Amino acid sequence: MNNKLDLSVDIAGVTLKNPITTASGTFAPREFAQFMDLSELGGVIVKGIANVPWEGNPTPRVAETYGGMLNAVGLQNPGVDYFIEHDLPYLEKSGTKIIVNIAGRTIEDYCEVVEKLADTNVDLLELNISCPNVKEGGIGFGTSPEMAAKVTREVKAHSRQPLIVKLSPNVTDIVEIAQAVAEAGADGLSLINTLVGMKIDVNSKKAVLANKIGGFSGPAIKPVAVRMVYQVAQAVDLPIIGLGGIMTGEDAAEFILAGADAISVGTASFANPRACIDIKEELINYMNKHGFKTIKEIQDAFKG
Amino acid sequence: MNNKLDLSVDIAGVTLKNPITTASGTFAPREFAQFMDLSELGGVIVKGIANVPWEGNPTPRVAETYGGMLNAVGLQNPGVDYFIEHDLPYLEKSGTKIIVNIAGRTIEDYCEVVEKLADTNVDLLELNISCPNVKEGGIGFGTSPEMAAKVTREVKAHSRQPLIVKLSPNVTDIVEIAQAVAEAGADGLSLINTLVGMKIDVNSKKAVLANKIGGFSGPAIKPVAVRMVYQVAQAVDLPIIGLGGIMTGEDAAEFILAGADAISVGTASFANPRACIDIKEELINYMNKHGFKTIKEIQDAFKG
Amino acid sequence: MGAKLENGVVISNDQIAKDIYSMFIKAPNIANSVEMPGQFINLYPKEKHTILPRPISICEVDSKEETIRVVYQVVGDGTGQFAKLKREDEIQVSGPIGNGFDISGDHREHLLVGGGVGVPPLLELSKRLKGNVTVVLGFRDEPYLIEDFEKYGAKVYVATESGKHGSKGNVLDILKQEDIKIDMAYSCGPKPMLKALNSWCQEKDIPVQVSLEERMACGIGVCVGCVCKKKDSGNKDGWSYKKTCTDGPVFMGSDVIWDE
Amino acid sequence: MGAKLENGVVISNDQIAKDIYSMFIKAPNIANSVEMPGQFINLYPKEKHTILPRPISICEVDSKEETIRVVYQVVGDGTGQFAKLKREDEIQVSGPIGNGFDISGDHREHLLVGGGVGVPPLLELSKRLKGNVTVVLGFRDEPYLIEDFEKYGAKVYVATESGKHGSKGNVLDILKQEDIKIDMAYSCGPKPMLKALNSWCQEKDIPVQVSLEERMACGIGVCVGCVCKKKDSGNKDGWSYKKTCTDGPVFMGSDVIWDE
Ligand SMILES: Cc1cc2nc3c(=O)[nH]c(=O)nc-3n(C[C@H](O)[C@H](O)[C@H](O)COP(=O)(O)OP(=O)(O)OC[C@H]3O[C@@H](n4cnc5c(N)ncnc54)[C@H](O)[C@@H]3O)c2cc1C
Ligand SMILES: Cc1cc2nc3c(=O)[nH]c(=O)nc-3n(C[C@H](O)[C@H](O)[C@H](O)COP(=O)(O)OP(=O)(O)OC[C@H]3O[C@@H](n4cnc5c(N)ncnc54)[C@H](O)[C@@H]3O)c2cc1C
Ligand SMILES: Cc1cc2nc3c(=O)[nH]c(=O)nc-3n(C[C@H](O)[C@H](O)[C@H](O)COP(=O)(O)O)c2cc1C
Ligand SMILES: Cc1cc2nc3c(=O)[nH]c(=O)nc-3n(C[C@H](O)[C@H](O)[C@H](O)COP(=O)(O)O)c2cc1C
Ligand code: FES
Ligand code: FES
Repeated sequence: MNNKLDLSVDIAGVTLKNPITTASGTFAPREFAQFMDLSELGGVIVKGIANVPWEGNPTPRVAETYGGMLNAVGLQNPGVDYFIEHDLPYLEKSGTKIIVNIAGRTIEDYCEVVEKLADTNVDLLELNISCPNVKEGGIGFGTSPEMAAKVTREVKAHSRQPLIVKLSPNVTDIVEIAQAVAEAGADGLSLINTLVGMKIDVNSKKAVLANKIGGFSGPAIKPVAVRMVYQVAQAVDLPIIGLGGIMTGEDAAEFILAGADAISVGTASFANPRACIDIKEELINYMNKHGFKTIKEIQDAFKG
Repeated sequence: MNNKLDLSVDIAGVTLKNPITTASGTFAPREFAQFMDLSELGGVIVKGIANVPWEGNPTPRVAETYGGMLNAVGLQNPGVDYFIEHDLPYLEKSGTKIIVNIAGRTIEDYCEVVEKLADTNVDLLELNISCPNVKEGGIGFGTSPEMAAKVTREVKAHSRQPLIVKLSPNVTDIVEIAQAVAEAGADGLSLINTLVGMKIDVNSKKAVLANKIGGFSGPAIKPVAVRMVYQVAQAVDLPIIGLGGIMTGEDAAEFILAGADAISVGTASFANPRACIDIKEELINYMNKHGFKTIKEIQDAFKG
Repeated sequence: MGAKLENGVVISNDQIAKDIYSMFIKAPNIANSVEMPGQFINLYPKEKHTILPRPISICEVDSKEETIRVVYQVVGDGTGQFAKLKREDEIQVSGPIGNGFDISGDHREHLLVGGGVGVPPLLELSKRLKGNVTVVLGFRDEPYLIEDFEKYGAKVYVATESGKHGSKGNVLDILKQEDIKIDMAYSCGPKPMLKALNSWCQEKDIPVQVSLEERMACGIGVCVGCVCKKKDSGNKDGWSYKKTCTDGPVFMGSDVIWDE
Repeated sequence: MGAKLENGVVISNDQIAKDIYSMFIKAPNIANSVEMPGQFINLYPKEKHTILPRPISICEVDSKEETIRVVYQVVGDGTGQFAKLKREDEIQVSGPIGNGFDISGDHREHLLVGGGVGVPPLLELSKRLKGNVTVVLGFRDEPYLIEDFEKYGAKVYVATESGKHGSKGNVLDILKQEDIKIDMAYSCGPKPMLKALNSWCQEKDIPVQVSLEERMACGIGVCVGCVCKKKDSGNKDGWSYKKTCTDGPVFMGSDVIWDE
């Protein structure tokens, strides 16, 4: 590591020592501690946590596609109480910032989670508004500007920590959603969550996923993610965590050039359990090669 | 080729000898005739034609991404009069069905094109509603159910040939758009057009495309396309031409299982100029291996 | 001890039956960390359009040579890439993963039942077991690894669906015909086989350990993609989802919810 | 004659300078169809995540051996894959593509100006030209193909930016210093070089043919991705878009709109 570089970034008042975070649902601290020192990360974003345990979907839950993957895990999680009791103490010792991704089927669900987290050492909250919402008939909160604003406003009113809202890319106009969420008081944005995809096994003639359709992630989707980060960064003045298909340090730099302040590594951690560390080192190499001293300098170097 | 197979499909009353068509903008008959016999194709869908010549966008217009590509050609085309005079006579001798993809910036533009085509031997029309529409301030016709229905209804009223409407995937709810278009009188649907993507060159720190954002196609996007074909086929009773990332005969079979009646080969023709023919042969092999005699049998074999 | 990630070096990679390859990989950290037979490794395909690791059972481990042996069938893109690897090529590997077969008990009469690509992990198991080992293996057409089992002193029965080798039929047919003494059964193979064996063992009151297979993404206990239903007080229906990769792949047959 | 598509077979593939490779490909149909120097071929990368062909100029064609020679620089993923090709490997090729240099006139004093990876197509050109051939080549650091040009009787000047070889500076510096007789100039290289050369030639009233480069998708005249602006009555501003791949890559310098 180069001493002259300052990799730190500020996200809604919280300083991450570097811009590398772990995308929700693709990183489990204990498991990855087998392969890396967690304190090397800018922050750990844990998998979506709800107010009560969720069982998730039947199997098969995952499938590979050309340069990507599908998942229909269905947000299986042990609930916030279990998280606070079993996972948080481990994370507190890991020497990195703790960002909790929050799942919910109703606004009340979300609020219950953030209230329980208010008294903890969690640094940032990431609100996943791609969840199916039961009250409005299954339409994701993230697909209408009104719903997205409403859930943001209410959750913000109940939370102590800064609130990042993670947007769904499966919308006609991402900027409209981002603006609605910003006006409703979000302290930052994460984008993008998974696209929606499907794969059919031509031999068995069945959908590969038990749930038929699922979230589509990985390097295949990167151009959509870069485009959305760029469009939103032009229009909204909030810190952005960019993600979607980042596999290398140059991919990370591409998101920062597009306007991201930090990035998350998702599917890449399945392709290579040390991906976060490799990406950090490659980003440092990129910065040295191009004479960048800070992450902000990369961002400002974008020529359009 | 196996004599016992019947590859023919019916699209809105027009019989294609096989389900393989060429995606608009990715196939030029004279150029591909260097590599194949055009009469082997089910149909040729020509690149988007407008009422007057369009100049298109500045360069760079194309870029490669991980398993895909971006284009911002900007629908450069020589206009319908030139098409009828110079390209149509060639196509009429090619021994395959002629499908004309129609571009327009206003509803009047579209109507002018289909009126001029009414007296020709063109077999089918494919309406591209992803074009930016100038009258409503640049928003694509294809992103709102009302606009999509309106343009469909009016163009249908002016056209002699059956009208396939090609949908944009960059929408929150593809089914809603498909239903609106169906109710407005479309005779069939093509899906999907390109996603919207962006790529930044981390060395030059500039967007690779002069237009910055562009249409994203190729195998990377296939899971989104299969999902949309599946969702629309469940909800709408119209013939579907499925496309988006088809590279092999098994990919073609996957779209047919999802509900497509025919398929188009797009970016694959750049990766391999004989892709259409190879895909046809692989589809035949697939049918023989699984004992399918007709395309309908593949479709009916889908187990969900 | 935990899983390791390392660049393994291919020592050999030979075809041993139709579409079946046997590969020895030098991977010292992983070879030295294997704790139980029935654990597996993840092999990472090199071509960039394939992004997920492929889980493959450890067939044998040689701690002196620091090698892992895997025996795998070419079924798709990833295993197709593995088949092209040559001596001295590198391949990324993580492992060892999972809870393997429990051999800590004092059983003496062991029955090992394998089907298809479920056969390989039973080889390391048969090496480590103390007592009498009977191995019943089912294949579609062409058997493999038979001599390897015999080399380590196991009595081997073979069934093939086609009847080309061994007796025609499946492993259950053999179990019903032969009179094998069994204190503990161990099995790996297709789910229908495991299910039938589990029922048979239940009738005879024989404990059976089964190694399950599920579609995996991470292969290291992170994505919760690979779950299976295990009986416990986890929910009102008396089961909870367990990760096949790290909670399994081996479970007691009596703990598994089979009804799917 | 039209373009062909075939599986070429690599005859040799050798590094000839830093990051520069010279590859001979046996491709009979294509080799026998080359009509003009300055045409190019499309090489299709094998790894599946790279889906577009890479346009590479024909450096030499040997119709007896039925081979095409290409000289290419490794700059990214596709050319990186080409560099790994070995004798007897197959690679898909389409070509020959495009309008090359016009050598049908009766000019006797030829000036060929090349920069970087624009140098290779000038070699076949220099072989085919009748009369006196002067070649002025510019490189960043390390020249290549010099002996090849000399072998065919050309007088060669070399400039490098670093000054390590030849004279320090660029090709224009050489043109201004030396007194070269010229009836027709031909050039391939970076756009700023072509533009400067075009201006210089215009001043001296020398006709110049330039080979342009643009990002391509199909490489065969289909996608309209690769256009450049050519003067004509096509639109009100007096130009129209032409396809660099099949209308070009060679145009008369005086026909090109340079202002970008
Ligand atoms: C714990 C475990 C141990 C295994 N041990 C062996 C072994 O020793 N020998 C052997 O030949 N095979 C074994 N398998 C099966 C092996 O993992 C698959 O055959 C292999 O992943 C297929 O990859 P592919 O790319 O060739 O096939 P593709 O069909 O192209 O794979 C596409 C995707 O599906 C997954 N997939 C495909 N088939 C299976 C399957 N049967 N199980 C799980 N995932 C699958 C792949 O991992 C990949 O992500 C094991 C599976 C598990 C879960
Ligand atoms: C008509 C023509 C002739 C050429 N002849 C030669 C030659 O003889 N020798 C040689 O070394 N190079 C030549 N080039 C440039 C060569 O095509 C690129 O260097 C090559 O495509 C880079 O591919 P890559 O995958 O290594 O780079 P990447 O940057 O990974 O390529 C990504 C994409 O951009 C395209 N691309 C990148 N650089 C260029 C470029 N400079 N021009 C056009 N497309 C580009 C690629 O084709 C690919 O689609 C020629 C280009 C053209 C248009
Ligand atoms: C297996 C899996 C589980 C995921 N779970 C969550 C989740 O719980 N909450 C969430 O907001 N996003 C979740 N995601 C989405 C990722 O955090 C990320 O937004 C997406 O995968 C795109 O990034 P990538 O291409 O780098 O993976 C999940 C993704 C995967 C692959
Ligand atoms: C270079 C290029 C030009 C295109 N032009 C058109 C067009 O004129 N009209 C249209 O409806 N679609 C156009 N498309 C979209 C394709 O027809 C197709 O819908 C899309 O590329 C997805 O298919 P694919 O992944 O197989 O390429 C174009 C695509 C490309 C790559
Ligand atoms: S495969 Fe990811 S948790 Fe088991
Ligand atoms: S590269 Fe496609 S037309 Fe020239």
